[in-house]
Amino acid sequence: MSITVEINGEARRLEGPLSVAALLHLLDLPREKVALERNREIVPRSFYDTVMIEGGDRLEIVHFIGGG
Amino acid sequence: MSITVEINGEARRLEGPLSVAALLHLLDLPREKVALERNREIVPRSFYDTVMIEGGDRLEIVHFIGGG
Amino acid sequence: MSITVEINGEARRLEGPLSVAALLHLLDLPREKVALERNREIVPRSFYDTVMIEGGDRLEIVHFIGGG
Amino acid sequence: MSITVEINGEARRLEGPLSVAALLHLLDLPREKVALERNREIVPRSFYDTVMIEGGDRLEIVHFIGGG
Amino acid sequence: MGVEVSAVEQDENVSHDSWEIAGRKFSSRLIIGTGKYKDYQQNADAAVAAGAEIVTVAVRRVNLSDPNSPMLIDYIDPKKYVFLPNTAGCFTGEDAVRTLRLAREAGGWDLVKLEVLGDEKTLYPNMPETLRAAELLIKDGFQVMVYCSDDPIMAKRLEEIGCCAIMPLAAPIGSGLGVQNPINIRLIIEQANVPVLVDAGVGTASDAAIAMELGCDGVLMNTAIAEAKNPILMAEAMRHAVIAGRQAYLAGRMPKRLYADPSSPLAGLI
Amino acid sequence: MGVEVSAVEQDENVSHDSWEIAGRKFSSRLIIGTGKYKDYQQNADAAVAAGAEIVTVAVRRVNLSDPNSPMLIDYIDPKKYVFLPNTAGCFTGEDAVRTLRLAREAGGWDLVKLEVLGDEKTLYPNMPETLRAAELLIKDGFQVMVYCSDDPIMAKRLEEIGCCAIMPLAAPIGSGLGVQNPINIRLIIEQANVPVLVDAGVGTASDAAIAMELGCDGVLMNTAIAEAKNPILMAEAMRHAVIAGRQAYLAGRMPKRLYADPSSPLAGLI
Amino acid sequence: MGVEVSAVEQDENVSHDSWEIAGRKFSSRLIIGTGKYKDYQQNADAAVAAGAEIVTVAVRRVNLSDPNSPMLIDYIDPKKYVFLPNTAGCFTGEDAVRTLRLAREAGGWDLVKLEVLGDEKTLYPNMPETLRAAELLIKDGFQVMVYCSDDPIMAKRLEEIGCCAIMPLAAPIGSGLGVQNPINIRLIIEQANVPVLVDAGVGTASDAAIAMELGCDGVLMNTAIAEAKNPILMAEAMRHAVIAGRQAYLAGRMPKRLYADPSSPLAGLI
Amino acid sequence: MGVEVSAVEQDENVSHDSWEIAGRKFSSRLIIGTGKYKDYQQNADAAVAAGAEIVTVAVRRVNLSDPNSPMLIDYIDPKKYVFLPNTAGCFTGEDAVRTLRLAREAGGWDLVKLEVLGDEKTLYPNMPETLRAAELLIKDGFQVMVYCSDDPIMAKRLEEIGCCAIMPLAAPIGSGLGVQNPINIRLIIEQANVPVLVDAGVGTASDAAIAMELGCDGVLMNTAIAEAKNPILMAEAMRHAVIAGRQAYLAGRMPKRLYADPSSPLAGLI
Repeated sequence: MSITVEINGEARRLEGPLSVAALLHLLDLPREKVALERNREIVPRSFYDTVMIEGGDRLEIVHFIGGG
Repeated sequence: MSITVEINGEARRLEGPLSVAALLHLLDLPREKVALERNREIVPRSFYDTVMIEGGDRLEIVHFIGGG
Repeated sequence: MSITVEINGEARRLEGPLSVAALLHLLDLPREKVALERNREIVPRSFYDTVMIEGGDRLEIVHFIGGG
Repeated sequence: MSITVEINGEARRLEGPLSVAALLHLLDLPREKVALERNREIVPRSFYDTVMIEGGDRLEIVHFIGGG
Repeated sequence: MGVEVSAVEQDENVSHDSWEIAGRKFSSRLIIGTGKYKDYQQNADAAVAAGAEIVTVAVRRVNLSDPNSPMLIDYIDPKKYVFLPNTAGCFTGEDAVRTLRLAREAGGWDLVKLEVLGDEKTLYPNMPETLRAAELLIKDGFQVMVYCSDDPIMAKRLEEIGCCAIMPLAAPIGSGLGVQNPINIRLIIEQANVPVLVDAGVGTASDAAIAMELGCDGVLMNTAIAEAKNPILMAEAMRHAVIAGRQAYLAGRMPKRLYADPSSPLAGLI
Repeated sequence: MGVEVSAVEQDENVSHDSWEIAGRKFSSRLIIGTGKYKDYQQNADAAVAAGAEIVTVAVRRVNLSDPNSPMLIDYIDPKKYVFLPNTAGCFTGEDAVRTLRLAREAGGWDLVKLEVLGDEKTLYPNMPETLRAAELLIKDGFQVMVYCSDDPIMAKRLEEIGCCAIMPLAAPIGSGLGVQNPINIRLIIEQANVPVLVDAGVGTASDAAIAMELGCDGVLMNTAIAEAKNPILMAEAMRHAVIAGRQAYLAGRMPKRLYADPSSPLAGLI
Repeated sequence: MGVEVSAVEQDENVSHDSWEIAGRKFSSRLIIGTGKYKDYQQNADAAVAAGAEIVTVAVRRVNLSDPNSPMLIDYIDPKKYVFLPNTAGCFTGEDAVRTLRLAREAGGWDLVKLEVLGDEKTLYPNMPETLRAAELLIKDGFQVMVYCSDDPIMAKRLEEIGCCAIMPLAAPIGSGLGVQNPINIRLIIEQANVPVLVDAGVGTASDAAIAMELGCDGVLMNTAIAEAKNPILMAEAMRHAVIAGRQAYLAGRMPKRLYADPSSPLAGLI
Repeated sequence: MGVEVSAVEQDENVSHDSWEIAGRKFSSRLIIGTGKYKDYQQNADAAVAAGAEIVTVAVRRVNLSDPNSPMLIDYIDPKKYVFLPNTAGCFTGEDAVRTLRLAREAGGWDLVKLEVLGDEKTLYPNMPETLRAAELLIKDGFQVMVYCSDDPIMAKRLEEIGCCAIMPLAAPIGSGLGVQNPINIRLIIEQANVPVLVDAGVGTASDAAIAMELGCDGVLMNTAIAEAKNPILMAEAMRHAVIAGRQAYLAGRMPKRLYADPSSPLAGLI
């Protein structure tokens, strides 16, 4: 069953259901190097396997970059 | 009948009843050069003759002085 | 008889004999607004009529201009 | 035979004849740490043994001290 | 202004170089304080020498024990000078509002100088409290000229809430150190749509000229004049300095060069 | 000056604040150059706006090909202004002496400005050559105002050999950078028994005020006025700036403080 | 420190001159940013040359289109350097809090640099909003190092609400103009009971030394290193400059004199 | 230098950044005086802390009444440090030459520092006399490092007659005021083909860094170290400051900007 979510401001179709961990794997993002916000709520890294992405979710995935 | 009021922070005995105008006259203060506050309320100059001082009144009488 | 002189660095043929005064007149220069040097010697204004220009003379004629 | 010389501006009686080397020894000054001028002429260190002090000599004996 | 104008016309232009605050027009850009003078007579003489049209005044309790002691307004005529009541000494918005309401009653003027201090060592303004006090005063119908830090962001806020003049400090009050941060003053001027006056910190004539060359609409000072050895002469110096700085700003200064450039032509040398 | 004098008397005092050079008295302390202006008319207007009494002029060959081209003295009247012939462009004492002898013949004045340059990039003076030229000129009967470096030792030498005014540079000619080394200018002023004028380097009004506040007797400038966007207005700015700096110097500035000092009394607060 | 100590002992003292922030001890007083470098390798080399122990980092969205693009932490090891997440680009307290919560999750650190901007032209802080954001963050358990204006009154407020370091700007971010208002920086340092670091505006080595000579506990810079022609060498220059300024502050500079004072004794001249 | 070099290579480069004077190579660019210290031991410790390779020394009469009083060379070893005899206290060329001939005999070195003073209040050099003395010394086979004013024209002359190093003053000897006229120092450096060292006037670390950032080859100081509360620590501060200024000069500083420029990217904000 496919769902639509918004990631970093862009809409995306995904094959659900899938966990945050699965999403990061899908996106090829190393879980230990990013932080993720789901519908304005931070998802602690320890919950990546259990928290499931749902249709309509608005996700922010960030990391550290160079800055002053 | 004598009353006690506080003027500019100092207690004073006065022979009442008397108006603001009378008080200023008593204090030898030119009414057009000062402003007066009675119990935290400004008394407009036009009311000096009608507003009566009462026992326990707290009065502030100010004027302009040099300042930066 | 014509002579050659140098005025302000440029060679000039003149019909001589002529005085400094005559030269200034010829050049259309107001005598009271300039100063003149003949062969490195200043010619005082009072001598303009009597001092004669000779062939080979090197003359400098200057005036005041704007300067800081 | 005693002679009088001036050393660094002060008059001194000495038992002559004596060499520069002898004088420095007498003054308890290490020859390798000073320079000496005799009557406005520098005496090279190598001549200390041969150059003799004479009456009336004016000597300057200097060394290095702290300075900016 | 075209560069063809003759000196005479020029003087015209300059004599016409006025500024407005709260609907009033002024030709003098020098506002002076009235504190620290030997006496009110010297103060009045200084005001004349400075060519001032506005003077700041403080509001204080009358001296009951000696009601006949000399009064400021007997020396400096409120009909000749615009009195600008300040809130010097106030540390809260409430104190400031209360003080200025009394001032309005005493003088009948609604043009005031707001000054809410942050501490006694620096006499720097408490900016959040200043902002709050300004809002109270404006709601109460005052025209607020506001003493503030040289922080352009706060200056903008003060303008947005309706202050009629922004008066950043050049240096601590009474320090005489001159404009410490010309960059901030410049930024405040560039963004402002109301008059900007440098308030506090000027020490000598060139300090005032420098402030005006930055594009200020005016300068407010007290100690620099009152504590000069000869206050009257310094007042006159300040009058000239403010005019000089203003005219230099309007005239547009020459560019700076790292090397020399001759003033006399090199051609025609003998 | 006592501090009791009223503003009126004060103005008297100030209007009486004149200075002397070579036996002549002047009330204006601003000397302007006559180079770099759009035309002689603008130059003349600037002289009026500056209130100048002395102008520097250069000596150059007449233009033989066009003898009727406009002449400086048709716009700036030598009867109204003291012409101060300079030796701008001279690199040796001989050139300078020769140039000024011609100037003396042309104008009949023995008051001159000596300027012997060291190189074209800085237009700084060649001081040993300047010293030599000054000696030649003084022996020849000239009154020598001398453009020099800000080296107090050389300034002293120039005074000792008889120069009638010492004119150290504030910054490179035409640079507009202002007084670079106030310490040296101050040292030169402290030791001098003849007038000291800052010559060259002033860029805007405050620069002139700063020079005067150091105690200079006057300021000489050209580019700062001629290259302003509006030279006439800048000339007027400079007039005010020189007066402001002079008066501030005479008035005696307030001491600088590291902390604040209130202008309004703390007593009597409601 | 007694002046008898030998140079060797001295070095000891200096190597022991560390500072603390939020319970952590640091010997380097130079914090560097990680923006504007040619690449992360250059950035890492600069961090080594600077001897930095703390680096500021930004929090941004990952690049979904290219997940394998180089990542900062692959070049600068969070185990070797303390990462100081900042809120650069945030204009409200909410944005700042949200950004730093993500940073805390990503890195697990609660030591952060708060930066709430007032406008894009100056990048000056919005101080009231900064104050509000700091309160939110502190309530949420963060250790807040706060970028602020050089207003001592606001700096005091920030310390009172619990910020662990005060970081006033020296000049606009990326301007390289150096400390614009040493008086304010000095006042902030005098009153502070937490570390004070100058943040932003340093342009070259002497700027950093001047900041440290005022008594700062440290300096934070980015552009001065990243935009130097040779960033690695400039990083090393800054390391030395910060040490130099710190040691000069501790050593206690000589008094300034208006006149000369000989270094060599006058006695014993031949 | 390419910007690609890693920090390690960079250190190499820097450790190789040496300068030459009179055929000798030095890696330290800080020359220190040996006057005004509490005692020679402190002096020696300061030399170590400063990392100095050259020290200036004075030549004076031996103390006949106490020949065993401590001697400089018992504390600072002429085999470890290059002694640079100066002529401090000399007011004529003859005195200078006589003093340095004695120095040459005493130490056997022909590298000397010439200093011919103009007056005792400023301790500024008498430049014409300095020029004359330099010529005498060079004819006599000395290698002359010359203390001079910051007049670029005179500096050029000194180089032309063969001085091996130009040492303009930053400010009066012992004043601690720092570089007064960076423009002149810059002009002297731009035109010089021999080393230029700032001599005299440095007060604290940033002053030394500023001098080096102008492009000087080195700095000579005495009072700034000797009169610091902790001379040893200040000596170390100066070592770092000179390195910092030198590296910043080589690294090429960022351009100055009138407005802000963000260090963190604006893209990718959440």
